Amino acid sequence: MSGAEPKVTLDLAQAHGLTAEEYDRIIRILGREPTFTELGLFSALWSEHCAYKHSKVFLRQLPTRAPHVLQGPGENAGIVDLGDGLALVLKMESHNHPSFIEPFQGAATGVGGILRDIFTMGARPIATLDSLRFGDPEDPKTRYLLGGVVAGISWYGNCFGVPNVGGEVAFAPEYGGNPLVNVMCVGLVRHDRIFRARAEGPGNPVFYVGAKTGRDGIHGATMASAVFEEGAEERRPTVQVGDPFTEKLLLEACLGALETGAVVGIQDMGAAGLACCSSEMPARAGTGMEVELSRVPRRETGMTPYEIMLSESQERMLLVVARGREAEVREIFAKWDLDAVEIGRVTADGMLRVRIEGRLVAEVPVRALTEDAPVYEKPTARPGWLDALVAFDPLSLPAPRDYERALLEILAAPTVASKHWVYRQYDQQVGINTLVLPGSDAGVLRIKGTRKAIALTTDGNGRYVLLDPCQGAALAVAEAARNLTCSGARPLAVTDCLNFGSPERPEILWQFGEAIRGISQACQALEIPVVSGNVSFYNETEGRAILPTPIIGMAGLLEEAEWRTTQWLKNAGDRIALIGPEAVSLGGSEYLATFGRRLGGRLAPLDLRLERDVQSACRAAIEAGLVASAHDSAEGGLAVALAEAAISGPEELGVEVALPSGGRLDLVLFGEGPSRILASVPPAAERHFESLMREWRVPWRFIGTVGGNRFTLRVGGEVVINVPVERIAHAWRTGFERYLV
Amino acid sequence: MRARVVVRLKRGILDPQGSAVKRALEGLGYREVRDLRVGKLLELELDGAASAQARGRLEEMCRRLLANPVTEDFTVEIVEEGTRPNLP
Amino acid sequence: MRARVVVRLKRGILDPQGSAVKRALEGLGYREVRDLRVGKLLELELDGAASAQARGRLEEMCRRLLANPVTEDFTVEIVEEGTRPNLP
Amino acid sequence: MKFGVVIFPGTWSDCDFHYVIGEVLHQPVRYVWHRDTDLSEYDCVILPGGFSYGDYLRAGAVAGRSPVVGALGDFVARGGLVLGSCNGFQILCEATLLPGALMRNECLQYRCQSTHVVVENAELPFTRGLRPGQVLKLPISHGEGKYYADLETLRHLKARSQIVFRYCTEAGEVTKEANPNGSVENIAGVVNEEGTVLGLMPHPERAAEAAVGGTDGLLLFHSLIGSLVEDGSFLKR
Ligand SMILES: Nc1ncnc2c1ncn2[C@@H]1O[C@H](COP(=O)(O)OP(=O)(O)O)[C@@H](O)[C@H]1O
Ligand SMILES: [Mg+2]
Repeated sequence: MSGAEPKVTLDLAQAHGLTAEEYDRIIRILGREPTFTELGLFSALWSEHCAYKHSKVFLRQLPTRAPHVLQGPGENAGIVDLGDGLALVLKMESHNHPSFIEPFQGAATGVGGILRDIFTMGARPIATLDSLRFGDPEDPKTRYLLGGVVAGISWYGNCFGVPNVGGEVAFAPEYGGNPLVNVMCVGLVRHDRIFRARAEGPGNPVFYVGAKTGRDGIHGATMASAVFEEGAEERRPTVQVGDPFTEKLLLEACLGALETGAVVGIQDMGAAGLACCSSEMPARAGTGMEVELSRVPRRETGMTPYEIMLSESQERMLLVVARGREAEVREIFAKWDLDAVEIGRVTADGMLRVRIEGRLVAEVPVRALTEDAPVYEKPTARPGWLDALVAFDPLSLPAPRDYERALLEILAAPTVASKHWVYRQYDQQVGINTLVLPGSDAGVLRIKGTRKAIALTTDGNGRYVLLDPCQGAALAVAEAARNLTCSGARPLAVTDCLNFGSPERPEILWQFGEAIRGISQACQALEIPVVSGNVSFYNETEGRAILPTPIIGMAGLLEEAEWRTTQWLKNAGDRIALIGPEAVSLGGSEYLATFGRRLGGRLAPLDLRLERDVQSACRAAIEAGLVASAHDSAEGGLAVALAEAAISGPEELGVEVALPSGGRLDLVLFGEGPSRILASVPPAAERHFESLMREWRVPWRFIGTVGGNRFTLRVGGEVVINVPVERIAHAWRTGFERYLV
Repeated sequence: MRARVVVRLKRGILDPQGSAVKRALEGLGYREVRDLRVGKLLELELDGAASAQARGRLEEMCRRLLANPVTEDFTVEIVEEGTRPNLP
Repeated sequence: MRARVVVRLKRGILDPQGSAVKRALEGLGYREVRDLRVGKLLELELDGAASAQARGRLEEMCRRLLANPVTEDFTVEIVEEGTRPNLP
Repeated sequence: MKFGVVIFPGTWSDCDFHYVIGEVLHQPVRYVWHRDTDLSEYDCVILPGGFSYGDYLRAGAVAGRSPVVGALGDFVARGGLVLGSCNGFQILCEATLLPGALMRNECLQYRCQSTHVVVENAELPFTRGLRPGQVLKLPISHGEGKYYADLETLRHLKARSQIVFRYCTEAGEVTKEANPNGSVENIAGVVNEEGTVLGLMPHPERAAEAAVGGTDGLLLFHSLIGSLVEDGSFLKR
């Protein structure tokens, strides 16, 4: 069947990352040896990245249904109803490995990929968020990676024209050889304009649109599923280069084409490129597809069928068009100076047939590449080292002598300090919807033409997940929901990005399974469905895995945009309330990492029912207009949360706070625990606020007052911190940048 | 001593800037442009005289900083004092 | 026919990128760099043979698009078919 | 007053200008495609922000040679007004409809932030609703916004009051710290000799509603609309 292509052998299959069993299975499916092109198809589509072969059995546990879910997992992105005939499309993706190899282009093309996932659904992207993890900030390599990643995200998003409204940046030595670059995107679509990646209607023509195909990233999908070894930098020539300008044209042209009604199905050519599209689209529709590769627009000469099928050149899409309406689609792409070429058609027989110059080079059942890809239930094992790690008592370390200095240092720790250096490089306002810019608990965008707004956040804490994968992952869900709540929003849906080490190691797979269990529990308790997500395995270098890092992206709805609330204090004289339980711990805390340079201990307990009630109470107070600010207490504990509330707004405000004594001072000040919210309440609303909290039966108390220009904290009647606010503001503002000069 | 470093995108690597400029030239009526790629030219003034060692150090600078080995190739040219530069 | 266009910042115009690269080189220990400026190199593949007319058209392209006369100077070099390029 | 908002491939503030003019100011507004050259129906043409043609080569370079920009000279000669913001300013300079050039930010990074600008010339149709010395809070979002002009040109600009906005502190002081991109003499916006083509790096359309970025940007639009009503002769064609 094939021409001058290499003969396929077991060795060659193994070099493509397939196991001997998998290779046997291919031969059984085909009833013969695969051609070289077919081997490429199987190796790409059966890779971890595309087939989810190690994670599928776990992902089934996630709660994905709710009345407002219009599209759950299984498409390019999830969709939830916003009312008023509008829907929100959301999805998060990782680009960890490419960003390590080439931080600028790796991160940039990560943004490009997630944007396409959103606009293939027919939605216009309205916001992105980026969740980043890097190694030791003192390491020059970290500086290089961070600078490149942020510049890449900035370049692609700004040029394309989508605002960035949030994200996170955290540092831990475990990410040194494997940074994380997760980007979330949301888009807005009318219900009657939702599109899906299905190749319906045998006989319909298949169109290739967008940029030309080169040899970019031919081993990308396989690379993302391979552990890094020393010398990984050698793999560099596979790097993809982004072109946000072409992506912007592709957006306008695709949305224009979808508007005509002439398009039946659409999918972006992301990981595994044309191979992935030409098998997944017919598989979802129960059809088949034929493509003629000589028609594919190419920018390099001499490309083989294997290369054309597997190329990961960016800014390309595959469209299935209603027969007879080709001209309408062609005209729109011509207007935007883009290629739109008919390269094949939908068939009825469930086969993918690939030809070049009429010569058949691959003939495979589409189901074999997709639904029938291998799924593994591999062994899991709780790591033996975990007990000792959890048994560590942070209070066995000496307490600091000077708590003022301790606060200043922790505020200047790069994970806690202001990330202004990062997001001032991102456009945050294009579209003029951004009501709350980066720098508060969540980004908030209005929905024009309605009274509504949406709030968006990403959260995750690898330290917590290492110490207790189930609770740590549940905490990420709880914190994301709390961030939305503090902004005045009711959580609507989750998109996740699950970053772990190699699933072939039982203890990593155990972490993964536990994390899924935790996400499921929290999502069930808080009634938030998971509508899309992504798994990124093999995040390790030389056998050392990253901290297990499930990132939770969450979107919430504000029925009234006016409910939006920011984290910073507003008026002198307001009372400061702490809503939520007392229990905190230094286990896995920022304090322990900063001062003890340790990771260990036990997490404070998470009571999901209490979490739900605290959030409901907070939202009720916000919706009743009783609250001037609300802020989640997270990394760094109560002292840091108070400081952030005092200094992160346009105006610095002093506070006087008195806390009851509750064990060692460092525990009271810097201990971390779930379900805690700081709210500031104007005097006139005090009584109403009190009765509302009683109604919701949540633990709460007033702990202080806003005013003056000093940050004063008493514990058990004794003054433990008393510094001018501008000093803490300075530490927090300059903490991040000092690593970057 | 003066030196020039040319940094070019590797063959096969997408050059969106080059393609855009080519299209713009076409739009202005310059249809004779068959291909266009954009690179960087760094012109350096160095202490000391030209020498084999100087070239070695320049190449090292390129490998360590001036060129991105993932996407770019580089060439180093030393412009001897007093000679007419090769580059117009 | 092949041609090269070099676009440089005019003398006297500050080149922050050049200064940043120079500082970075110093940071890596290359203290011999006394001055560094960054320019653009456009490499074109043109239809037809080299001719006086081709040079004229290239200069026109520079004036009309490739260089900004407020901030930039340009030079055009034609690489005759078969000859060794001047630029390394 | 009828506005036209130009769309180049890669423009992204087009919808924002369209929204503010149509939905906030309730003025007639239409999109103008970059290949259109008939501008006769408009009183004011807006060149919005974005990355026209990816801003490859230089910001605004390719768009500066497009058909619609080629038609602006006539449009202005017949009494039309042109407002270029951000990429629009870059395009106007590239097209030599405005003097000077916009170069890469001195910090070599993109900047999206709030800035203050002080009004230097309040006699233009764009600014006649403002006071000289008035401070406006307007956001910027650009990577190539450093205004450059040689000494001769600067002298010229000053002699004819063509410098319209300078970056300043909240209190109106023109300081180095208040300059977000290294622009010469903190210049944020300039106008042509006739006072009919204005370019500025800030985004007035992002400061047109209290909920998003304040309302100082609106003052520019009000000036424009007001100047047509009070002084039709200025725009008479
Ligand atoms: N962790 C997860 N949770 C929920 N859904 C997931 C998860 N990982 C993947 N999915 C879903 O599986 C489908 C395939 O995902 P993926 O292969 O990442 O898509 P893409 O082709 O865009 O890379 C998507 O619909 C995605 O939403
Ligand atoms: Mg994926």
